[in-house]
Amino acid sequence: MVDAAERVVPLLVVLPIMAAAVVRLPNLPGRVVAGFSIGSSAAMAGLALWLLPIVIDTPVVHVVGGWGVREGLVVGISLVADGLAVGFVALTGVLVTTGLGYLAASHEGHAATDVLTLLILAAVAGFLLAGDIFTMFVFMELFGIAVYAVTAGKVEDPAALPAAINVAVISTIGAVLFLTGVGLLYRLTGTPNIAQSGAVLTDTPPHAALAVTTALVLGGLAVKTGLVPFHFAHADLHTASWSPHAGLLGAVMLPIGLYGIGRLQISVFGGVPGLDEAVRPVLLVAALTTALVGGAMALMQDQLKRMLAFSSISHVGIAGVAVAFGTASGTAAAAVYVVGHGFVKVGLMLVAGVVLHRLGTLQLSELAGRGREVPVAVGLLTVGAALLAGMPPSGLFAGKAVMTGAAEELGLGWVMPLVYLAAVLTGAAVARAVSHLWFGWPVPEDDIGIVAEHRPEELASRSPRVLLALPIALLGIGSLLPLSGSYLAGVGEAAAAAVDRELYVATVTGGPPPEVTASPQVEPWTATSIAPGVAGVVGAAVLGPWIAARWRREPHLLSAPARGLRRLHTGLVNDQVTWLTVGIAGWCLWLLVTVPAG
Amino acid sequence: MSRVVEVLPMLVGLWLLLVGMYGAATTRHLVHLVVCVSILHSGAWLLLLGVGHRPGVTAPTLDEDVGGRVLADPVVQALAVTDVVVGAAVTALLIALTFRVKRRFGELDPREVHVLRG
Amino acid sequence: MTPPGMAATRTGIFLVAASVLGVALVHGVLGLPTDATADGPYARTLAELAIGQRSLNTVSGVLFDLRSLDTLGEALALFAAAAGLQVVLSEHEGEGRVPTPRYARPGRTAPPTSDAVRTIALAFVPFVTALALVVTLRGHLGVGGGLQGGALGLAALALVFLGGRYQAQRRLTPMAALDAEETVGIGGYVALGLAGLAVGGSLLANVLPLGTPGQLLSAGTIGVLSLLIALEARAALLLIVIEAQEEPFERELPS
Amino acid sequence: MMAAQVIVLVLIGTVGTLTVLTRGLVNLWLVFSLYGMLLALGFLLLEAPDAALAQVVVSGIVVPLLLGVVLAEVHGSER
Repeated sequence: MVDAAERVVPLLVVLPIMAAAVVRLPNLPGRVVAGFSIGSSAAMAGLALWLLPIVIDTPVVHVVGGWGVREGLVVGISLVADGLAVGFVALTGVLVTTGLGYLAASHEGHAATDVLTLLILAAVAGFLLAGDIFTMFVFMELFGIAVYAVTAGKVEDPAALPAAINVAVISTIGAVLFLTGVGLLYRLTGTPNIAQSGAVLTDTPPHAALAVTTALVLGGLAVKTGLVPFHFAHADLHTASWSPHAGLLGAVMLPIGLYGIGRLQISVFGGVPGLDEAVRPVLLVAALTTALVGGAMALMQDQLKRMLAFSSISHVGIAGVAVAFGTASGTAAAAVYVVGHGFVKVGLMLVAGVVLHRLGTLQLSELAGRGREVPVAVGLLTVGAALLAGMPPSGLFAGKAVMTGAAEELGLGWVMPLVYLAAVLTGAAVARAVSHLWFGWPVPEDDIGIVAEHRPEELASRSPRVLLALPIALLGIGSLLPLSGSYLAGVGEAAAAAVDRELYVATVTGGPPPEVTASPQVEPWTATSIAPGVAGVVGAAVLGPWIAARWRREPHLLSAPARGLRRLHTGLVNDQVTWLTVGIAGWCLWLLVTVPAG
Repeated sequence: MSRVVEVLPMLVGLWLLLVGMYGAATTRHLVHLVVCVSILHSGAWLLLLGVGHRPGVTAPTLDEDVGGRVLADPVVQALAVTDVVVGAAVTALLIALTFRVKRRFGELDPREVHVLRG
Repeated sequence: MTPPGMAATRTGIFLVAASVLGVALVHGVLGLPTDATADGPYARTLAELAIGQRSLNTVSGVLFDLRSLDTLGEALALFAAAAGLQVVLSEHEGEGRVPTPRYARPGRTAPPTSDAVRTIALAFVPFVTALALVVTLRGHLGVGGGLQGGALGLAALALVFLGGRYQAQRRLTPMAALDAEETVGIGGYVALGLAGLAVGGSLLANVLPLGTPGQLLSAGTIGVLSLLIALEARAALLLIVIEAQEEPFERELPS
Repeated sequence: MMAAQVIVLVLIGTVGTLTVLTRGLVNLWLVFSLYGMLLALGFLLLEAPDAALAQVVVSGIVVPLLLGVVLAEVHGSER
């Protein structure tokens, strides 16, 4: 079983690549392209799901090219399949399959869109499984390019071009910063293997070079994650991208940056005394700010997809708070949260796509009252609002419930009210949209936000049923998955293994496995967890319509700080690069100051 | 001083990164922006080669046997080779996108084409 | 939209942040331990193993054998960039409004080329083509390999273009053939990788006979992978360049 | 060798800076092509002939070609 599993691991990366190469053939009929793409990504998701229960017990390593360990040195590229990585690959596979299904049913996109989507899938799998930091970089660069290439190919949308260019710039700078950090790390440890460099660094005294290296590696990943102040270009890209990709970006692309941060922080830098304590506060503050800024921005949007884009940024920030804890229960909370959010966000983006297909616009000011033409979509948005706000038993509820316990373990209980607030803001944003859509309350002229959008030339009077069936299924899975006890137990085991640096090193370098550490109790149903969950939903249900109603009467409701925050989002590449520089300088400065000099 | 010479490739690489970022932060022309991105990208290659370089090493591309010489690190060089080609693809892609901006907006000033605000 | 004075403020903010970043980075680089893994064991081991694989060019050995997965990933970045722009082209062709490029119009060449440039450029075409092949196929023996060879393959066609023969360049590079070339490059690489998995038990294992060091036919899969990467790189770069060449003429269409 | 390295590296830094500070398109094309060639020379002096070859091909052919097309076009339309 383990032997077969070992051979399946590389297929997770290679299968979508092979499919992309085949689909790239010229003049294939559209149906063949769609069928082949959907089939391969479904097969890949199936393989990952088959692998998952095996690797949760014992992580499996596949060494590419057969270049195993020579005299204690890991020579080749290891692909490390542990519960967390494979679980994330499976999530990506399922969501990409759904997204491809939506593209096929709605006749959006081109053959190249499918090719690039498969490449995104392969890149994500490669990034998640990579046990080698150079390989991580390569696949990170690949998914960066695939993501903006797919958006650049959306020729009918005037917003897609500048968004793609901006992301290309930001993404390249992020990759170069990461690569710089990776180069310095290689110079420091002499190996690109994650486990081995972690072993080399264990118990070495920290020094300035190590502090800067850490800041560049983790900061570069933070650029990919879209933590404040690196989020500007991401919000634009989500707005301009195809509907399923907009969902996938929030569900998977941003969170894999968090995975990278967590993985490298624990496995590489975790053993350096004092470094962990220095990294956690900066990550916590960045993530918390991201959660709140994203929530506030979502609430103020006039365009549905951009609203959901900022909502993604906010929720990734929330998951980032849990990653910043660095503990097994924090990691478990982040995993549950990301899975829950992933299903819900892709579902909601697909609903937005249906609204665009049927009504020809996503601008709330033009949609006021027209929601009655698409009652099912509005119903799904309502459910989505409640889910985003944290309705039990959804993953967004369960994740925050587990996170509460994790925060209290560390004496960080104060972050939870802010986390709940951020979630309520994102729920209220969608509830506000629903109010405008259904009750027809007008949205005043907006003098800050200018969101160009594409209008489909022909409106589908009746979108194919599958278009709404997909989001219904996704929202259903996202809300009901945490009811499964074995799912939660599995996440707990996977999280315990993921934070166990000795286990990771032993798995990769072939040393004796350490004693199995106890898995954290992943139990969202506690006496104190239900109340804030329900309160969040009620809060969003009150706040959203209240703002929608007041906005109608007092067009200049936005306070000066809120207007200022919106004005910062200029969509101008100069500003975005400046913010990026400020952010990465902040990361470097903080780590240089706080890491004890050895 | 010899220390500075030893790490000079890395320092120049970092300088190029910063200079390229300055260009990107102040640019008024998308073609100029593409060139700046290309320059900051090339900073990373120089840094990588600097990481693998030490005084007195020989190129790891041999026609003959090693013969006891100390080689420059082939791993970072391999990464640099691939990244140079990827850099070309990114530059080319960005230039092509720039053309499409010109067609759609009739402008190549980033201030005229930022359509997503607030 | 941008208030006056904002650009100056932004530049100021940038300069402060960049100074902080610059000081931190220099501090970090100068703080690298001097003895840090001088000719580290990893690099040395990989170089030795590459030579053991009959790849005297250790960089090619790393690229196409020891760390061949990374090379696949980077080649896919080219593949992705080309596929992204392909959308635009296919749209034009599908709608039957392929514009007449200015290069292709009678009496026009752009960029403007003198006769001398044209002659020299065209004279170099066979030479560069041969060089591309040599560089690709001898990657395990000396400087070069598939990536450089592929880029040189593009260069040969670029010379046809610079020689003012845009039509000839396009005839030599039908889009469908380039698409297929990409499929062969990436698909072949993955197929060989899977063969390694089936025969040798691990992805991209070098399962072909290694041969004698210094021979053209040696080093097992290294040469084959190098050739496949050359095909992929050539096709992808060509597609991107053609896209860029096509683009400007759109604007000249009577609207 | 050492001296050559230092000189070329300093030149790379200088010409790179010049390129960023250049705003006219024709000058940009010239300076950037020079920069690419210098970079290739720098790679060669850093004992990385493979990277140098890749860089020569890219900066000697691919990038000038692309920028040349831009130049021809933008100039044609602005004249």
